[in-house]
Order: sequence, then C-alpha cells, then structure tokens
Amino acid sequence: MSTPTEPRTLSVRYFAWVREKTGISEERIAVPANVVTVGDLAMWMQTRGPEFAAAFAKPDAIRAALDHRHVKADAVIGQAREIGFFPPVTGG
Amino acid sequence: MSTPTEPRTLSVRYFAWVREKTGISEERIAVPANVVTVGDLAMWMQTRGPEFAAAFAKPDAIRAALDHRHVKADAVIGQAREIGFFPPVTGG
Amino acid sequence: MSVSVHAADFDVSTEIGRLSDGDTSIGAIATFIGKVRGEAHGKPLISMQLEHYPGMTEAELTRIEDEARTRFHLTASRIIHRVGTLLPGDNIVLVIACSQHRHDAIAACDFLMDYLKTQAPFWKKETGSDGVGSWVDARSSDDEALRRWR
Amino acid sequence: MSVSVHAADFDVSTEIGRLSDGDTSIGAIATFIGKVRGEAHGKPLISMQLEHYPGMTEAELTRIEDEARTRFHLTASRIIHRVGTLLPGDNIVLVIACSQHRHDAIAACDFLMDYLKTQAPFWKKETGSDGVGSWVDARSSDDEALRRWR
Repeated sequence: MSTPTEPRTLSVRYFAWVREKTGISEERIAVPANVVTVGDLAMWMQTRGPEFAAAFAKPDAIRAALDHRHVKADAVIGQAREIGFFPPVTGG
Repeated sequence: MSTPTEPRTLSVRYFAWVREKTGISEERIAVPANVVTVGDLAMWMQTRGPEFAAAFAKPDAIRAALDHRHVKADAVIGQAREIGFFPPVTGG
Repeated sequence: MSVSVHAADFDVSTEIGRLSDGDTSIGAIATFIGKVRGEAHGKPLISMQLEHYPGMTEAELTRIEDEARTRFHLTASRIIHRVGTLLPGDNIVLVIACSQHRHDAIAACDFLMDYLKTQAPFWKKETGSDGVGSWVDARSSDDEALRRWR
Repeated sequence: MSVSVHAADFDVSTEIGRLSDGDTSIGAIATFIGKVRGEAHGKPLISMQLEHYPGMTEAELTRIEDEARTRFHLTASRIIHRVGTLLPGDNIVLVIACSQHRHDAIAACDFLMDYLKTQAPFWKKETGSDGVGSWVDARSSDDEALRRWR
C-alpha cells in the first residue's frame, strides 16, 4: 500500500507511435505527488525530455488504459498497477 | 404462335404440398380459352377432380411463378411456357 | 458471382479460397451458414427434406445476387444451397460476400439471406421421431425482415 | 466463447467446426474475416505490422464477447486476431457468432467487429513500396459505426 510519504510506483507501457517517440515500450515510474489523474500523468510526461515532450505534445491524440481498461483523462490513477498510453486503436 | 382457335399448351409444375396433393409433379395442359390470368388457372384447377380441388382449395395459400419468375394472381399467362404452383418458400 | 444448388456438402474455407485467393482488393469477407437444428417446434427432428424448383432456383438466386451487387460494393459473392435429405447438424445454405470494406460485406450477407429466405423456391419438410413429415410454414418474421431493404 | 491473439494464420472451417460440431441447437453461423488489402491510400502496400497490448487485448476482447452475449442470443462465439507482420491477402481477424437464428448471428458478428475495431488495442503500421512505414489513423466512420449500438 502506498502512503502520502511513499511515492506510488506504476508500470507504464507505450504502444505504436507513442512507443516509437518515447523510445521505450515499458518502464516503472514513481508517480509524482501532484499527479492524480491520467491527464496529470500525460502532462507530467511532457516534462521528461525531448522524446517524451514529442510523444505527449498532443495529449488529445493519445488514449490511455488503467489496468487494461480504457479510461478518460480525468480518471484517477489511484491504486492502479499499470497504465498504457497509445493512439486510437486501428485493428480488425 | 397460338391463335384464338388453337389452345395454348403450358407446362405446369407443382412443388411441396401442392405436388403431394395433386399427386403429380409436372404435366402439360391445354389452357382453356377463358383462362387469362394465373388466378384464373388456379380457379380452373379446382374443377379437375378431388386431388386438384384439395390442392387448390385455398388459392391464397399458393404462390406461382411464370417462366421462373414470381407472379401475383392477376398476372397474365400470355405466351409463358411454364407455370409453377407452390406454397410460400421456406429455404435458407 | 455464382450460385449452386446440390445435395453435396460444402466446405467454407474452400469456397472462401476460391472466391478470394489472389484478389488483394478484398478486405472483408462475410459468411453465413444455415444448419439443420435438432429440434423443431419443441420436438426432436430426425431429418429434413429440401425440395426446390430446378431452373427457377438458379434464376432467382442469380437475380438476388445481381440485386445485392446494385446495392452494395461487392467484389465477389457465392450462394450454395443444399437439397435432398439432411440431418440435424448438417449444413443447408452458405452465403459469402466479399468486399473492400466490412459494412458492405456484412450487409450484403444479411440482405442475401433475407432475400433467399423469402424469394428462392426451396421448401423444407421436417420429419420428427414419429416418422411423420410436415411441410415447414413460411414465417411472417422473414417477410418483415425483407421489408428492411425496401 | 473464446478469444485468441497470435501470429499464426487460422482456418475458418476448422474454427467453425470446433465451435459448432455436435451442437444441434445451432441453426445459424455468421462469420467475418478481415484481410490485408494490397493498396492503402491509393498506393501499393508491401506489408503490415500488427501491434497489440498483451494482456489488455485479451481482456478487452473478452469484455466485447461478454457484451455481445448480453445483447444477442448466442450459442458460441470466437474471435481470433493475428499480430506481427502480414502481407497483402493475409487474414487479419476472424469473428464467428453461432446462434439458433440468423439475425442474432449476423447482428452479433457485425457488433463484435464494430467493437473490436474501436475498442480492442491493436495498431496497424503500413509499409509501402518506398519502404516507409506509417501508422494507420483511426477512422471516424468506425466511431460512427459503434454509435449504432448505443
């Protein structure tokens, strides 16, 4: 269990062009204390250097999933173990 | 070509329970002079003995095709070469 | 575009292959298979006899395929309908519609089945465990389904 | 009800047989196959890379199948989606819906594809004859198609 003084850790996965732009497919991050929602995390991603700034330059173009479920930007990360960032899906 | 003095001949085919009731699947008939439409022919069929009377007792329950095309009772037989009588279709 | 009426069974993969192999314009293939169920009106079904109107059946199925081609963007299509004696679990009918995109393929398949059910001259006779055969009644729901396309 | 995500191809007849053989309650089987087309945006397509989100894909496809079962009377269903590098003419996706009656089977197949297209985490990258790969953009027509079911 995370406490206010102990930063939560979160698995982050990137797919398609989000993965290509960040240059990594998976990592584990310590969630900053002021990051509450998925949208907060996407904004924070922009501050992590040029690759991440490029990948998250247009947050509206990116979709997210918390623990394998689609979520909107206002979803609270809470106790989720994994978040995925990706473009709108194009399978089928 | 048929003329008023020379009765038209027509191939008649029966299917499903119409065939079972008439007892025949195919025949060639001389079309009576007063039979103009498909409905006329169905009415005339009723006069051809008990099997035909039973088969054509409810003309509304029977469908017809002229030269392999669905037609209504008011369709004119004209120069058609073949007529089929059958119940509403139930394939597929 | 082709139609077949015969007693023999069909293989879906074979038919799809014949229709689509080598044609890379096809992005979508919708297929429908109708089968003999083991029950009719709540009673076990032992067998089913499929009768048709030779000559007219092929003409009518071809007209139905032609009509589908005017309504949907189809690359290829195929209708196979079996006749004769069939048993529960047996295939009755196969419809395949190939298109560039999925909505045309699926809608055409739906359309072809609705038309086939109400226009193609086939008749089913069901034989139950008492050995008595009875001709299947046409269903008004099939006529209603057809009206969706008017 | 089952979903699979893998690189290997599938055989439609085999999958239909696995789903329906011996089940005589099934009267209708609707199938959809999506294939790689040889052209994209008017230019020749050389290959396509299919990426997905392992774990989420299976979860999402299972949710989509569950949703289809609440909306339609289904006896069985199956979704197979390929990943990895595919070539023009290759199969991408297979959806099978089995039901007692045809409208449930066809509508479920249509529904499953609309949901899969807009919800399942797959991404396509197309490589043209210039060797340059580009990620496929999501189509607004797919979102509109999804709205039909709301």
